Amino acid sequence: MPSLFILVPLLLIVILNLPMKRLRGNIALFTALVLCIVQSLLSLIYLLFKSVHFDPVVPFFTFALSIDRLTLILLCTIGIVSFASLLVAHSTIVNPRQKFIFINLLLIALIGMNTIVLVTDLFSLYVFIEITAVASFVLIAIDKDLHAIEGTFKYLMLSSVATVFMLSSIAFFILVAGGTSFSDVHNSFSGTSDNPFTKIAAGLFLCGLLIKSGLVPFHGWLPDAYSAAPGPVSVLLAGIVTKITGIYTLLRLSTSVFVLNESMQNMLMFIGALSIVLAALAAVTQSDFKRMLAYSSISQVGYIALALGCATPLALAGAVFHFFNHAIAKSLLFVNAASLEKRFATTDMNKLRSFGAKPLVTSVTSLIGFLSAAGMPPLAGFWSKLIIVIALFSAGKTIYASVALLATILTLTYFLSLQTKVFFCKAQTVQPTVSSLPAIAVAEIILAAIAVLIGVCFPFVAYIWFLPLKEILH
Amino acid sequence: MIQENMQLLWYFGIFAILLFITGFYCILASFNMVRALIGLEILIKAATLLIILAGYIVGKTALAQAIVITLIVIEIVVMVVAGGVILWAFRHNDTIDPRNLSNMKG
Amino acid sequence: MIQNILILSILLPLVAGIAVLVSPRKLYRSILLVVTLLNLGLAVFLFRKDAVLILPWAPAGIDFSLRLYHFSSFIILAAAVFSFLIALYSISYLQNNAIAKQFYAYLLISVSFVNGAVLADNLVLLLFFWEGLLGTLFGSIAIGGKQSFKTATKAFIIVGVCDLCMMAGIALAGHISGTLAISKIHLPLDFLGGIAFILLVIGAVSKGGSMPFHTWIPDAAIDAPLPFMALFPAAIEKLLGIYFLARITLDMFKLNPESAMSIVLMTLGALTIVFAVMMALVQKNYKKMLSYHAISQVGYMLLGIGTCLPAGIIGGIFHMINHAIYKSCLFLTCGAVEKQTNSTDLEKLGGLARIMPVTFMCFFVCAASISGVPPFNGFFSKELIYDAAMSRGAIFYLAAILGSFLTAASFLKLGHAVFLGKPGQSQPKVREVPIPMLFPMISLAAICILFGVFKSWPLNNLIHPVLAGASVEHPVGDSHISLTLILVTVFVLLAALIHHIVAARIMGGAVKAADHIRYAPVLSHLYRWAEKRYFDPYEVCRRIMKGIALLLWSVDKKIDWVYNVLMVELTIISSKGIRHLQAGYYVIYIVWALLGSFIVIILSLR
Amino acid sequence: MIMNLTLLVCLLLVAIWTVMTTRLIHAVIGLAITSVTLAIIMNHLNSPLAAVFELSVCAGLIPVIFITTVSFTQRISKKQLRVREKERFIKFWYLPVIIVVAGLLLALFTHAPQITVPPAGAEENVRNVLWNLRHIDLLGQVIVLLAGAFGVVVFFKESGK
Repeated sequence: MPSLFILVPLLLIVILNLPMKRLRGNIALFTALVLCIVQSLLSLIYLLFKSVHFDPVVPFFTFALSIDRLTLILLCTIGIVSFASLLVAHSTIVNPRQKFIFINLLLIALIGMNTIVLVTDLFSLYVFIEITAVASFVLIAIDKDLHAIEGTFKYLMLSSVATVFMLSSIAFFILVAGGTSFSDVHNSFSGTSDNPFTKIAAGLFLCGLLIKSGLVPFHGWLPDAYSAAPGPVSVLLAGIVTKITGIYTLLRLSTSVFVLNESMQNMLMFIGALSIVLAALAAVTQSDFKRMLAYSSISQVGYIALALGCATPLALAGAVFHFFNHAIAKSLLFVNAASLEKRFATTDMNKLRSFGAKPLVTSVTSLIGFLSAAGMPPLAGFWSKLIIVIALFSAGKTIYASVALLATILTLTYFLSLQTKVFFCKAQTVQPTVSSLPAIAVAEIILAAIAVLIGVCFPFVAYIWFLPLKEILH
Repeated sequence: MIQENMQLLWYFGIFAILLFITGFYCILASFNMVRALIGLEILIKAATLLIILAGYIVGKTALAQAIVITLIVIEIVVMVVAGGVILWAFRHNDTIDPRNLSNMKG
Repeated sequence: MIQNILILSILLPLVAGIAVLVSPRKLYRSILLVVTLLNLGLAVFLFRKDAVLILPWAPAGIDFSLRLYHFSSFIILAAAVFSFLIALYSISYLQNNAIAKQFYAYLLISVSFVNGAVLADNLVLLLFFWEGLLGTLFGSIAIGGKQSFKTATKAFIIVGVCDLCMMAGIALAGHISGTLAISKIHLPLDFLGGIAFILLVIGAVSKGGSMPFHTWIPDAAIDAPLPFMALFPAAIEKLLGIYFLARITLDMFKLNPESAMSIVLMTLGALTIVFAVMMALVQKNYKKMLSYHAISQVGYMLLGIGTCLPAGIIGGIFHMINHAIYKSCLFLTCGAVEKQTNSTDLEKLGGLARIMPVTFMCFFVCAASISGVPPFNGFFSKELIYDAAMSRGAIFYLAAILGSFLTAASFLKLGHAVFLGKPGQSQPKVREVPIPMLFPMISLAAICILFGVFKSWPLNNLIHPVLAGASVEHPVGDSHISLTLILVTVFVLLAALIHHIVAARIMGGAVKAADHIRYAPVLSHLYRWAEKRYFDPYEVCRRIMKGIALLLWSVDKKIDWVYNVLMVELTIISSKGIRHLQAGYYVIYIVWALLGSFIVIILSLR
Repeated sequence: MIMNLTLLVCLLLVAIWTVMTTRLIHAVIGLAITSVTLAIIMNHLNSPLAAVFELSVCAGLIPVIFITTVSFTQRISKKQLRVREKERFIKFWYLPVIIVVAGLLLALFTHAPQITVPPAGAEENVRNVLWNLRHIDLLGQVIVLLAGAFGVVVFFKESGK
């Protein structure tokens, strides 16, 4: 059953690429959209009614996959963000051929992410991280303009360095564990706890993942890649791809596979705090919409890393919750950016300011997204940040908790400057009022509604979804 | 681990590290994108060497070979994509010097 | 039944007051009259009845509890009488005046709050009504004129600060005694109890208008509508303040003549008498002079109650009611004069006795009464206080008799200047005021005479029952007063008369009769300082506050600079620095990543 | 052991030459030789199948990709390019030769370890591992090739703007 999350999109790709012209138009988009919705709804239903047995259909397709609450939440998130990205692509990519390639690559990335979430083997994890990465390389460069190529090249180089780290780590794990499955690796930690190879292996893999998640000393590629990517791709990339390939894998490995020593945990927390502060500072004076969002993304991922380093059950639950909220809020903001980019052909905030009136839906949902990302009650982002800060306080990490709290001021600063520059401005010349593109408006409204709903129904969401994760993650 | 394997690990480890250094040197010091890719290749070679060695020492050569085969397939796809990127960088900039590919700053 | 009437006596004026605010133009006068009359009826009905009403209101012992007993019924009656008479007066006085509607509303609401405050048997409930009165006080002053808002603010701040002290005192008293019911609190005057006592007394005497919480009253006299002065500082506030003071000293704290608090109260009283009357003496404005006298007379009450002797307490409370009567009446005559001549400046007035004989007669009676001329009511209450003061210490007696001398002198000056002598340059077409204004004056003046001549009735029926349950065992009779003191008083009054005649002759006019005191060697400086308001704690505090505010502002500017400039600049500089590091060349990023990885791997080995 | 050491030294030297050489083509060739050396070492370490893969793909395909890239990115006119296209086959005639020679060498070396380790078992094992235990990796290979195909479509088939 979990293999369906891999096989169905693959089947869809194969069907779409059959030599029939008819399949390449709106049918491709429509089926991909349906696939994303089905994936989110299916995982949501499993999450709510958990008495489901996963029976293999064909023996060959019994992959070593595992499915649990965390996995389902992530599958749901992947579906939602991919859905939004597809809707944006429908509005912004004009060339039908390019749109078709986009859909195929998105489905490949979707398979890659689904498998990353489900897989139970370190090397398979690597394989699918690479698949997702390759798909996103091509996606970023799909327009092949100069900036996109530059962003792709930087991402590719850093990502390959990360790959090398991961491969070396896998070599060490073969040496010490005799295999690469999660259980073997985990046993190697419990057996010989002071084996230096094990520690080096864990450290190397973490380095790779830190590069992939773009935390501060490893983040160089991220702003370029995010801001150079075309609208729908930046939604996908910022919303989910780097989150899954980087920080989710970090979360899954550091909690249930690797056994990190205390200095590693402190290091994670330090890197998290560093990312929060430095990225927020760098975002303050940005003049490019998407670049500011990219730095904001680094800053928010820092919160997750901080919670990971804290590693108390509450902090981990908060990390997952923040992961979800951040994916939604950041996709929403990037959808807004794509909408403006399509409408005004620029993402420079000073230029956007001179255009005056912005589409109403975009303005309102942007406000919701930024308030959620900055952590304003009662929106979703507030609760997850609150959980993380509370967890840090109760774990005695007062300094990190204060950093996390104080950085919210910086977050508010740059988001407010963004809002005032882009949305709360008067036209210098008289402009007709503009309305949103319908598909983008749908995506914006859905994402904003999720952010608001999660925030308002926080107790339900927290107790049904996120706090039970405490048991899974330890 | 028996003594002989330990010795093997040491030799191979030293050479792998030297290869890593060579590869990173290539990436960092060359003003040519193709050379950067070559450096990357050398790095991956070193990693492959380590994987095969680990499989050999543990006695799981089959696993190591399976991994290396998959690895090579991925490697070549990445290189194809990278080649495409370099090609387009050349079309835009008329050069493959990566220093010209640093327009996005800040 | 009685309980319902208790509630009614609070609710009726309150509802009527709100109704006045929204009622049409023709209706609100009748509402005012009818309701104050009804209130008077209720007060008469409640007079000398006992009742207790306890309704649960808020947690932590804060109940809506009312207690009617002789003292409170007496105060309610007095307040009802004054409110009715002044309502009647103000209908005529404020005819065709835009502020009338608001004033009537405030008057009615004040009556409600006064009833509530007097009846309240819970300190928090008391405070609730007390603060409500502060609100109506503010409103009543604020509607006066251009300057009045400033004055209203001043009154609000002074009384408000004192009420804050009282609030603290209530909290402390409640904390010490464990209950908030006034009738159940009996506290010793130890350290904490002493603090609570002082705080509560501050609240009470500030309501009464004693020094040093008095300074808003002369200002309000100029700015506020006159019926307000006749009702609030002259009557209701005295009633309430002294009522509460008596409750504090008699019920809540068993104040002994030996305790230091007694001395404190007496000293405060004596100082108030002397200084306020000194200020009154040199005033050249009818209203202002009256307002200073209103302060001065509080001193007598404080002195009387502070002696802790039966005679003193009875004298104090008797003086309270007497003072309310004649001071109200005096303000009303002032209002009558102002209404007819449009002036209260003594230098512009004169010879009004022939034109306004009824007003003059009322003024004469009340002035005699306030000066302590036998056989008016003021004489007897003052004699009781003199007697008690004498037995506590000659210095207090001397202060009181000096006050009496100066009071007499200043009223001689006032009467001479306004009603006798040559007619001033004010309008010739002056007539007597209409009957609705005359009636309150005549009734109050009549009460002055009646309380003087038949002093045993008020003493036995109004005052003595107050002490029935209190610590004073032997209530004094009306024959208690010693002959010597009476003689001294009479002598002093005669001296004042002679002094006035001589001084007026020498200085050349009634108005200037007190100028030799004003320009006496040491006193002239004091007076000048007083005129510059160096002795006004409000003004002094305001100046100090201004200095502090300037200081704080300059500090605040520095802090603002830190936040607005330094922090922003630091953020921007660090932001630009970080962005500068993001140089665009991918090799730099790889170097960062490698350095980071190196550290991570080193750490992983630990 | 000495054999291994010699091979390792060769590997490192070739790699260093690859990095240090000034001509790009030489570097690509050096990379191919590195791969060949690595394949030999793999073969020595009982991994013949992986060695074959390494030899065919890394020593064969990747230099082709690089050379294609290099040739595309020379600053030359289309006429010159056409000349170069012709010349290239002549210039790089040794590449297939190297591959053939390497294959021969591999054939030689694949027999030698078979004596120490049962070859059939090893090969059977790899197939078993790859098809029965790690078939998700196979799936991954398929998908990554698919992604690469789309990459080729994007980068090489379309002319862009």
